Amino acid sequence: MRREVPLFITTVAGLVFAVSYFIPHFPFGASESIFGDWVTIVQAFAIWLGVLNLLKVSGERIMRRSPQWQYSVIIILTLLATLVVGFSSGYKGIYANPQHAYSDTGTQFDWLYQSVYSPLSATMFSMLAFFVGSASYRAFRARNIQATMLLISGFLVMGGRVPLLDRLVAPFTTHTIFSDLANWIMNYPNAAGQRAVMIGIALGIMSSSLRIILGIERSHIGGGS
Amino acid sequence: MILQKSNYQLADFNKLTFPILASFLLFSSSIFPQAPSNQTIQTAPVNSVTDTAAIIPPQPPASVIVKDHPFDRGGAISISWEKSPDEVNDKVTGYLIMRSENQNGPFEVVGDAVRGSNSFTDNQTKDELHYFYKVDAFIEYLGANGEKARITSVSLPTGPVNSSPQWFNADRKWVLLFLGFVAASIIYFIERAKQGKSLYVRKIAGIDAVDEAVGRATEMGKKIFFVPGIQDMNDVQTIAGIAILGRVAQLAAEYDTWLEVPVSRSMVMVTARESMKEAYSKAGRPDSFREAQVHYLTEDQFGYAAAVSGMIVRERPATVFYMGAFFAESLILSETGNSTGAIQIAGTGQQAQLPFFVAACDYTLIGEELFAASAYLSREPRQLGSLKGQDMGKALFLVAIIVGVILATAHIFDLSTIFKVE
Amino acid sequence: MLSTIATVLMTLIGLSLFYVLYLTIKGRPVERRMVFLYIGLGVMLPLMMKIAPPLPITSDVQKLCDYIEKLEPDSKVLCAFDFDPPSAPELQPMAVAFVKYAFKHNLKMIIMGLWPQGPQQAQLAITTALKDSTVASHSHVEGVDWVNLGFQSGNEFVIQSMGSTFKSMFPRDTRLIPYDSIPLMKNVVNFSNVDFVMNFGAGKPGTIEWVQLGVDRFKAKLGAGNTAVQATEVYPYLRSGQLVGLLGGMSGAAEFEKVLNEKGKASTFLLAQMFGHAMVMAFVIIGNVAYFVLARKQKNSATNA
Amino acid sequence: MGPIGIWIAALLTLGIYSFLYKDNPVYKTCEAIFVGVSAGYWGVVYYFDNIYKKFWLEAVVPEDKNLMLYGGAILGVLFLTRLFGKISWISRWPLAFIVGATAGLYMMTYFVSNAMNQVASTIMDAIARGGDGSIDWTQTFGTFVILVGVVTGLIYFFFSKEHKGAFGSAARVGIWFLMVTFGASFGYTVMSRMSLLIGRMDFLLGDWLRIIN
Repeated sequence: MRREVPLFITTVAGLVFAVSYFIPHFPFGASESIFGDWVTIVQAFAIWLGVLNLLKVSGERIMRRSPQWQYSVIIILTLLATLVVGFSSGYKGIYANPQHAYSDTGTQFDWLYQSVYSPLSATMFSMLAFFVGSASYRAFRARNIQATMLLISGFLVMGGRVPLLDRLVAPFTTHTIFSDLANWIMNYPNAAGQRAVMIGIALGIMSSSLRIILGIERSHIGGGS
Repeated sequence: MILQKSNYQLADFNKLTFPILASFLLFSSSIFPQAPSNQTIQTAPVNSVTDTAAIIPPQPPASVIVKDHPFDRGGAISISWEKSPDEVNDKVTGYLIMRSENQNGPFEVVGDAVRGSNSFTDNQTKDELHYFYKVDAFIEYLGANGEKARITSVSLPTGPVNSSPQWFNADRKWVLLFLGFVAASIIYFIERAKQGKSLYVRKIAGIDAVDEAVGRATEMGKKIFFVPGIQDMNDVQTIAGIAILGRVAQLAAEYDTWLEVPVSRSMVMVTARESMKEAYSKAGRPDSFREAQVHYLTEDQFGYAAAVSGMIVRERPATVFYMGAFFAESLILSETGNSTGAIQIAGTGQQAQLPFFVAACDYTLIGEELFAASAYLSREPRQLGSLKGQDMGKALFLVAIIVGVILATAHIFDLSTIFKVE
Repeated sequence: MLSTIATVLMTLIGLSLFYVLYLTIKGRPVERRMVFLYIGLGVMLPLMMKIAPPLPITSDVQKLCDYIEKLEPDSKVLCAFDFDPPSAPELQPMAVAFVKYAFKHNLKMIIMGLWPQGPQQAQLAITTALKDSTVASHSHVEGVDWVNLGFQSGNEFVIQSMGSTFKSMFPRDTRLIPYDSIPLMKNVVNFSNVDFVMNFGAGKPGTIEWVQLGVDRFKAKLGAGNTAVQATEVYPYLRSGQLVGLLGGMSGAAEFEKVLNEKGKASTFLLAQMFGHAMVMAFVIIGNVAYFVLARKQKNSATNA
Repeated sequence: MGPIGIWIAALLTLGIYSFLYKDNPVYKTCEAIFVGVSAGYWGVVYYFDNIYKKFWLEAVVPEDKNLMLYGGAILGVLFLTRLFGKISWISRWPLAFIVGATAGLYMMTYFVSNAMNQVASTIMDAIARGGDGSIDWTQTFGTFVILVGVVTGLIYFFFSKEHKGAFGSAARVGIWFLMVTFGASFGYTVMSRMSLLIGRMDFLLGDWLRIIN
């Protein structure tokens, strides 16, 4: 039961989506639609699993007084606060006349989104700009021919995609040579390289999907070969 | 305005500086003329008319064709037409598509199409019913009271037609053929590998360097770090990373060099310990393995990066491996390793991180090379067989491209029509 | 005033980079935090200068604009907002420019998102666009001129299911109005009933998934605005015609604003973007010059010894 | 979002940036808030846009219920067994469903869009001609670059044959193309990262400090 059922489910779900690509007729086309509906609902529950799991893990950390458990308290409090604000905004909207969305401009949930969630997530990722800067100073070296080619191409694209290198040569020529060059790199050598990588990856994904559908690959259901 | 004034001063200042500094000074507005903005805004072309009698209905579209929408699960009919001759003199705003079960009506509107279009798909049909369709051109105008009004053409119904499902999508026969070929080769090679037939895998530069890197750590009497990425065991890259860890661990055990594996997932910790224990046994030193060599830090991305960088700075390992799924932390880690002078060998399938690894590490396994290396080292039939099967796919595509280009250049046959799927 | 100060400071910072080069060659590289400071200031000061550098229009952007400009009034455009606040500096200006253009030219927008934050970013873009005086002069009605169908979970499976009916994935809009009661959605069943699909994508799911399913399976016409990171991977689709055009990153957004004549944030950010690039390039040069000088010194001392 | 919202946003922004100086409790606090709020945010959005709108209002409330949706809901609930140690193995069923469906869909989408259609658009007349039939050299060169890049790139990723002789030279050209490609990604990634920073700086200087407008 523990192994056979999930294996069977995997194969059926996989076959429906693969076969209905070729056979639109009932029952394949129809089951594809039903399975599509299911996927969206299951994924929503998966997110909720994540939310509940975060609560569980943080709770355990506090109970065990693990190192830095105080931050787990903050996680739980802010999580619950967000849920409360979100649900109150949502149900207020549902019973309002006319109805409005939980995320409409002016709701408390939108306020939370704009003044807490947005700045935190945006700032978190914007730190990468600093790290790129320091890595370019301390780590990116033309240590071999490959790295050299990479840096040169990166240089031309970085300087050509914004009017930076073109401005430097502006006193000598009116042509936007570097912009054109960057554009050419993107559209020809880059597109060619990406395409080669893309075809390789496509075959890789195709082969691992095939193994999963045929039950040769079973790591997702907790078993090797 | 303040802005313009300050830029004026700047332009004079410009002349006094070194040419090298131009990069920072060339940005004054005297060099950058502001883009002119003179485009006028178009509004929707609604003819404003006060005398409705002056409007003549447009001519209806010619030769309306209705047929079952091909290769679908039923429930759809395609309608196509030739554009109304009045489109050229701007007398058509759009088309209305109308449907009835009787030739004589009544017809109900099932869709509309904008000017310039010549087809529509009615996706709301029942397969068991027969339908008649009319396509009317219409012109929209503003009436005397400012309300939008329409005048439609008068056209004849076409039909009957009914929708039906199909058993095979013939547009996709070539996909079936090529997919079948690649799938069959994968299965064939997996079976061969299972039977113990040896399958050749070419040398991979980064893997050849592993011995050298481990040897160097031994000579220097320093540690080796192995970072298996920040994803869990459900990511194939992590699995490949752990396979390579096995090889590194075996060498480290043979040379008796301390190998340390900081991880960010508990599942990865368990698997890495298993794999290392096995490797140490293979090297004939099962007692040398300590569980503390693999330790869990944190699941948090930047927290993990900060902790590993701290370890690298403090302990100054001779060699650092990065094998698995990496995201933004790749930068922080490889930069730190580089600053301590460690030999760095990386491998990942995350395309966005590859440039940083190539620029900052000594060897990088690029995308598929990571999986190939893992298959090569583990000799696992599933991995080896798939690798071979995929190579067959690549060979097929390579031949197709070369032959196709030759045929196309000689104007003999356009092979791309076979590969193009719409 | 502010602009002058910023320019002078920027010049000094540019000069001080030579000192950094000197220190690095001497084998005393500056600390990470100094580099952080350089990057921070290098981006901050140009924001105060308010100069819009001239920008040549690339073919990728032009192609998209040509296509959009050919869309007839009343065309139905499916707008997929697949991004979140971190990508907003690049994608929000594109979205705002597009929404303004659509309002002014009477294109009907069907908005949806495969990322939970997408529809909320769309709402922000609509609010910004409606503040524009020209947009406000036309009257725009939600449900008739645009509709926000909201977010649906399931990543690419949502596109796959939308291939048969949009309604199955979006039974109601964000205000809970049933699909069939929305005037704009009347007779819109699936991709065959929309004229164009515009995707603003920051990753997965995003443009790649829209090409794989929307275009290759359901024959939609697709245009895309991408973060720069994402854009490089999308170029093969552009070449093969699976995409009608592409806006890549901040410069793509600035070009888009310029061609559609909807001046917005991206144009004002361009100068900061240039200096940001200049900083990174300067640091790569410094690092590498020092690397080669030091390597030669070591080699010399080795031969001398 | 009002002045209070702007101040909160600004303080959180600076709190995160304090990591650049060094790891510290303020950063860790902001990070914990981020983790908590984003989990809550996702929970709310998935509840209203999916569970409420797609399931509750379609399968529970109306007269003509869409009974098929219960299948998905049951699988979804089974997912939650993961939280309870003893029966957590049942959560493999919905997981198996998702993995299988994804495999089925990906097998087709990637093979068609990323392999076959890319091969199709690489196959073309190597000599590009202008409207008047004369050879367009720029375009022909571009076509040539694409062709060589794709072919040699594929050869580099071919693992069944040793990189020797002509095959080896082709693979070397392939790696050059890959390096130019990665260089382009490098440049574009830097562009993206800088944009993120510009966005935050614009917020701090514009919305918060009002130095720029």
